[in-house]
Amino acid sequence: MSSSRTRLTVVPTQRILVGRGLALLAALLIVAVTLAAMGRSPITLFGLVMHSTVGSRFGLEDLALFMTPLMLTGAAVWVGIRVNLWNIGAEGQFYAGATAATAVGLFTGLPPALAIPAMIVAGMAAGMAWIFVPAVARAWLGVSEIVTTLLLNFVASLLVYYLATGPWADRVTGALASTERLHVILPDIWGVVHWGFPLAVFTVVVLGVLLARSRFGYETAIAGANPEAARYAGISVAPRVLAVLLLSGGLAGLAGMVEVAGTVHRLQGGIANNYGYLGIVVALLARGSCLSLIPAALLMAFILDTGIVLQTTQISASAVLAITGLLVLAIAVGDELAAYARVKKTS
Amino acid sequence: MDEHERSEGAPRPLNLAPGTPPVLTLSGICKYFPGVIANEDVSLDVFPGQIHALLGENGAGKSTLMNVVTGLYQPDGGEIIVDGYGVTFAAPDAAIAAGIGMVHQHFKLVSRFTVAENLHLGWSETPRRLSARQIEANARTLSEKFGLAIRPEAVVGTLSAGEQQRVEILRVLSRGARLLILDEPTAVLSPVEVGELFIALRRFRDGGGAVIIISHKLDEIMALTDRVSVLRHGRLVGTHLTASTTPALLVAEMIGRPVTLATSYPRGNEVPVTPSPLVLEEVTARDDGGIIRLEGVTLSLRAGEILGVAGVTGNGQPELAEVLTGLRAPDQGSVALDGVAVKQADPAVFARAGVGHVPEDRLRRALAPSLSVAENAVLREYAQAPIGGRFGFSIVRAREFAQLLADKVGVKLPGAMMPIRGLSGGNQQRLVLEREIRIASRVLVASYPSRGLDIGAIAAMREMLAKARDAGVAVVLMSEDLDEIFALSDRVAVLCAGRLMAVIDRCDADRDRIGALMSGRTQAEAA
Amino acid sequence: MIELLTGLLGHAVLSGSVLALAALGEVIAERSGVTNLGVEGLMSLGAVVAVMTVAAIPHPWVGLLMAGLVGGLGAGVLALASVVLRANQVLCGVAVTFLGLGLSATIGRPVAGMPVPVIFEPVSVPMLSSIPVIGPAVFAQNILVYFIYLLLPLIVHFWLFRTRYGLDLRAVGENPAAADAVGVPVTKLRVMAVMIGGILAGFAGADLTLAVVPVWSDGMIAGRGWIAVALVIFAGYRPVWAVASGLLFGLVTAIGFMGQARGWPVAPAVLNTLPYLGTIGCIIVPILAFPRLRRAMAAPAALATPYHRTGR
Amino acid sequence: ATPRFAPVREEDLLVAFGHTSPVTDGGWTHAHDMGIQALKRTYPKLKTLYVESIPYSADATRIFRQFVAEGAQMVISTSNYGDFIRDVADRAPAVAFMECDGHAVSGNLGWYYITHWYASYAIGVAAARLSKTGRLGYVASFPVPSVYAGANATLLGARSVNPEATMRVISINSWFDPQAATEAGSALVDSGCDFLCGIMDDPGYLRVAQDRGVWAAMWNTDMRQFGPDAYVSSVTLDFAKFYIEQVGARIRGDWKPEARFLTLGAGVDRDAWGQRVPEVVRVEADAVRARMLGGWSPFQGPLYDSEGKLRVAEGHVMNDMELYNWNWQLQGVSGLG
Ligand SMILES: Nc1ncnc2c1ncn2[C@@H]1O[C@H](COP(=O)(O)OP(=O)(O)OP(=O)(O)O)[C@@H](O)[C@H]1O
Ligand SMILES: Nc1ncnc2c1ncn2[C@@H]1O[C@H](COP(=O)(O)OP(=O)(O)OP(=O)(O)O)[C@@H](O)[C@H]1O
Ligand SMILES: [Mg+2]
Ligand SMILES: [Mg+2]
Repeated sequence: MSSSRTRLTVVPTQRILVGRGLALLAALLIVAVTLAAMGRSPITLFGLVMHSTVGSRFGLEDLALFMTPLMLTGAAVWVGIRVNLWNIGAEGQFYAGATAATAVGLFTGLPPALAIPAMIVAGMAAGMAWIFVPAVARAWLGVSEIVTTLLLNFVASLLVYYLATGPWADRVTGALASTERLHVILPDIWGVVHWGFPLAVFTVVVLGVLLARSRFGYETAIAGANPEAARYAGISVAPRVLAVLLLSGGLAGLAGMVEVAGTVHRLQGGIANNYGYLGIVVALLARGSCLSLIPAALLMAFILDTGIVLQTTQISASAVLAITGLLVLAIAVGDELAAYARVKKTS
Repeated sequence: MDEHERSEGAPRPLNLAPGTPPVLTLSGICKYFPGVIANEDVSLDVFPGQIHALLGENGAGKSTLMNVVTGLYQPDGGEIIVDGYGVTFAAPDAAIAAGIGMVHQHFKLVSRFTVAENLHLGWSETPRRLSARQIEANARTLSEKFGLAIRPEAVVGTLSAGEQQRVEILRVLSRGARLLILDEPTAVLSPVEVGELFIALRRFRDGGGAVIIISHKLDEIMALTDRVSVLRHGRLVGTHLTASTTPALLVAEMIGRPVTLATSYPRGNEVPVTPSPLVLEEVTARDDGGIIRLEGVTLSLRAGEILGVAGVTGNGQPELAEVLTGLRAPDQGSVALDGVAVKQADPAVFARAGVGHVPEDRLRRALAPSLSVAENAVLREYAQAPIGGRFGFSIVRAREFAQLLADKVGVKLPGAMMPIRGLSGGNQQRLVLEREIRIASRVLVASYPSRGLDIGAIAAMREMLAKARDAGVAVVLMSEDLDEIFALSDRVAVLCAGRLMAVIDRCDADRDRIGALMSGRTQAEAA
Repeated sequence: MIELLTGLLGHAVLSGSVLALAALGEVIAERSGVTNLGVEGLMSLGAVVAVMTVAAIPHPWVGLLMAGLVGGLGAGVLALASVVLRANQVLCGVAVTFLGLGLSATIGRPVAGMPVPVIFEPVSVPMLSSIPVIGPAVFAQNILVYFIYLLLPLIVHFWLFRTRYGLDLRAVGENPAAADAVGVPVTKLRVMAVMIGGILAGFAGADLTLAVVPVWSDGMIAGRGWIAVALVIFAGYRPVWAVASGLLFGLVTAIGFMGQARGWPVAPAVLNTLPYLGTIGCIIVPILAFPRLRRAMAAPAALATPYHRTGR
Repeated sequence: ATPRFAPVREEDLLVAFGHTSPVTDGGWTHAHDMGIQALKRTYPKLKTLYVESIPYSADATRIFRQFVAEGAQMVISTSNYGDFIRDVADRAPAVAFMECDGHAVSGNLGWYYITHWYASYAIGVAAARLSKTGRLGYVASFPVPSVYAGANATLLGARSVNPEATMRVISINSWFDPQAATEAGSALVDSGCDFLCGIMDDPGYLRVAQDRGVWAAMWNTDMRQFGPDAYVSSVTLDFAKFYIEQVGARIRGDWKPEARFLTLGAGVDRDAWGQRVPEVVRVEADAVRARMLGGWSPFQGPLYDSEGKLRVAEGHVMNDMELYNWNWQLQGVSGLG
């Protein structure tokens, strides 16, 4: 009688971890029971999944490759959420960044030492350009960035398909709906893992440090948490909204650049691979901390990679998608339940 | 624990028919929050036909106790007894059905809805088919029935606090409340509105209703209530008949030591003769809706002096504060900061010139409630060494700064990284005040700084203002509390309908004269 | 020319009906303060269940009903997680979309690509259907179209703005603490709103497979659920506008195809982007022109914030 | 050198298939799946596995790698995955890879495709006879070579009968979107086309044709049940023989990576004519088909593109490789570039 559960305002990380762990376990239990009911051996599958993800060299490479764009799109969404802005358009900015990087990689003829920095700059600039109109509309007109950025995703995807099947279509090897192979690519460092991985980790770390240690980080935090207080303190909100959204777009653009220059090497329609949308999930999994984007991206990469493995065991892509949904749902619920603590009489 | 023991300090009212149970009996109520005992073993009786006061320091557990009574919180122990029967309120609707209505400290109104809509919210007697005209007519009828004037068609967000409160009270009464609970109802009201409220409450009591009122204003409690209970650190420390106790006794019971509010704060030094830091010349300003709120205001602040601004709320005070702090550009007229005319609204310029501002609505304006104490503490000095610079910012330094600020004003911080909304309103107010005084080398504009503070906190706040004054700051003090204005001010300005009726020296000001000016009579008439 | 207009309007009405229905459901959910990002998945579930149902019981109304039921149940899962348990609405919404898309494809394998035995056949309204241009386009459609454009938005509008139930529901979306304090059951209303929204999303899926393109195949919602969510913001959370915006989106899409079919000198890729760019334009331009609209179109104040009674 | 692909016992062979859409798509992947079923009937002890709905992204690489990791000795991708499969093939030289619609041949990677243009040509002949307006409509996904070849070949067939015939293409810019395909079909009919064809997996525009009383020819499989009155024919695919042959070669140890076209009558053909296609039309179109089976190619110069430029000189016969890579629209075709 003298104890009940109360919601904590600040939830310690250990609680979150435990909550998530239990939730994932519960979800996996459901999956295992279903699989067993379908006559599959959950144990064998589990072994296979473990081997193909963390238990083998190529599994680890794959995880790193998955994490690379996820960290960056996660960061893109995260910088927005941090100040109450929802960039649902990382997918579109990803495409824009990939497109611009491709243009540099295909048409400038720069030597690699120059081309790669140029691709980075172009990719980020294109991501920023792609979010520019939504950002301005949000900053000065109060137009919800959620709709405008979302709608531009469809436009970006159409644009990439147009380029890849039209003006930039591959005439060399005749690859379907894709451009020629880039003349300059990010070098590999470990198997198929390329420089994009350390670049992404570095970006996340720098971003975290920058936002925590800079006046810009502080001012945007205030502007996001309470625009009225920001104005009161002499911080103009609109330019900072613009700046944060541009930063967000730039990060997503960088993700696109890294994917095209490091992993895919060609611009093509499916290149974004939902990384923009998955970035939302990663950002939310990371909660308030920028550095947590790295483990959050790892968790997401692990879930996605598990999905791939399961598919090759004749569990259909759609069933895998449903399982992914179940896991995300479990994590969301686990996070919330972790916030409830049993309150005892204390003094 | 028996009936006798509990009622020791305040026996059963004599006029009550024998056998009539109290409307509400709390028996051993406990409510815990993480690390906090909000209420423990609280037992009290509330009788029909009586106004019962609940007193206590900020954070003593008054609001929590009442939230338990109205079903918002579930008690962790104890029993709620209504009309002699034990009850459990799973949700507020159960409490409402039992005839318990509460007007919350932070209004529970939907600001985008009209008054009539708010009145009809969640009410079983609201017609199923809703027509604006019908519910407005309905609202008017209710307004007449309970003698509370409202404007049914007005959108709540545009109303003054007093008007909003009337809506809340009317809503509770119209749902047949027999026990009316008011959490700090007078904090945001003008004296006139307070008078009207008390008339309404007495009428309600005389009709057999019971009232629980929470307030930090002892004179009001003495004037209005029949019984008074005191909470301290979550525990009930005593219940008394109001007639048989005194403010001093109550304060001692509340705080554990005697506190009195000084009626004057003599200055420690001479008023320095310096040019006016801030001068308004024929200033006219509009609010966000484009309505003229200030008209032809000419005002010159003096260094080392407190200027009290008296006036009924809604007469242009927020706009005046905003013009004085650079948050709002005047439509016409000029603002001169240190002799330099300011054209654009730019709070940063004012802040840099040494203008501090304690706004009326500190949670909405001066703080980012979801951010940490540290981040809020440095809101004015984040760009200066040692906290930050042109590009940098150090959260470590910010934390140290926050701790410094808190130590200075005697706020105990569980940690500088906790969200500031976790601090009590009183402590938030103290931090804001100190933060603003630090940058206010020239001017400090303080709007209603004592709102919601307990008496101890008010005393501390007043000391801080007087100290700033002594340091040569031109202080502008806006308040509905004339006692406060008289106690602190060197000059008193009176605002009415956006016009500055007069600026009078303290020695020439008296209640009647100020009151007359506040109600719109000109200086000549008032004199 | 006339025939062209008729054709254009006819397609717009038909294809817009799917978006309109889903958007309408989302208006209800968001008015209660819950963003349901699971619409895409719920539509997919509705679409497949409708087809599976009519494959067993060849009656379109039964299919529609079952689709609504399943949409409502799916939304119930979302409501359980994000309203009752108060988990993050965005995460839960994305999860429900994954779940819905995955489940629908999994259970729909037996009927994938099969002809749908019965559909909602067009019903001409006597008299009205002979009005030039409008008549054949609007009054010779299937019965769902009439419900979606003429009846449903009015019902929802009436409910939200002209009844006390609607008042309570909107209060929950604006300020749940205020609603709670006067005894409005916040959780109950939110769950109900999300589930009704889910039922409409299920109906939207059924509309797609029983009226617009009578076949089920995996992936056939093709992002329309997300568009519906966007349209709600575009429509300023108003039911009638939501339906109108569905129609508008359908119209612009149809114009794009018409342009390609007529060989307008515009790249097909550009024509295909019209609906998206057009919608963005339709959001930004009016606000540029009338800044006051900004407040009128604002989201419910408590949108996407879970309500905790003791939280402050 | 020792043969890289040594003989393997049937029961030891694992063949992995990668599909672009679900096997239930009623179209392209379904056609491949029929081939796989036939393969399994021929080699009952053979182990197969497949993954469907593989996106055109780095995920494809992952899946093909996983095939290899799970011991597949032969990997067949039923759609073009380009570098995604190439990268894996290069790292797994002992595994035999085949890519449908591919382009590269390496030491262990070959490709195959169907010469659907001949069937399209024959259907085009019928189209010209059936169409009153001479306007044909084509519902396309993206302007890729198979679409160019399909639209061009159909129109070329139509023009052999009606030189005034034209072809209008709508790209819906999606590999799969039944609603958009349906709307595109309607828009084509609205603008005067009375014969629809295309390259979509779903029967959307066949429905439209049925409702609007015009004709439609389909792609991949027999879909007449969706529009019995409108159905003309379909470019049908049959991979059974090819898969049996390839897997057989792998078992025997004589599999070679090579580029293979499945020709008319041997993997690709027109479907049985629709119930309302008049006898005269059937006979005329089938006569053309018979000529093509006999070795005649209708794809010979002079051929002009839609700008009027001569693209194929008088006397030149386009070979299958040229047809496979067709990327310009024939005079009379519009909407593709
Ligand atoms: N939602 C909550 N979560 C955690 N702790 C709370 C919460 N609400 C109140 N408390 C705790 O309960 C105690 C009592 O708070 P309460 O609001 O009842 O004070 P109060 O007497 O109304 O103060 P004031 O005079 O300032 O209004 C506080 O000290 C606080 O620590
Ligand atoms: N989330 C929370 N966690 C812990 N304690 C809290 C929380 N929210 C509020 N409190 C405590 O509740 C008490 C009262 O808080 P409240 O916000 O009601 O302030 P207040 O003193 O009533 O201010 P005011 O009277 O000006 O409204 C404070 O002591 C504060 O420490
Ligand atoms: Mg209180
Ligand atoms: Mg309080």
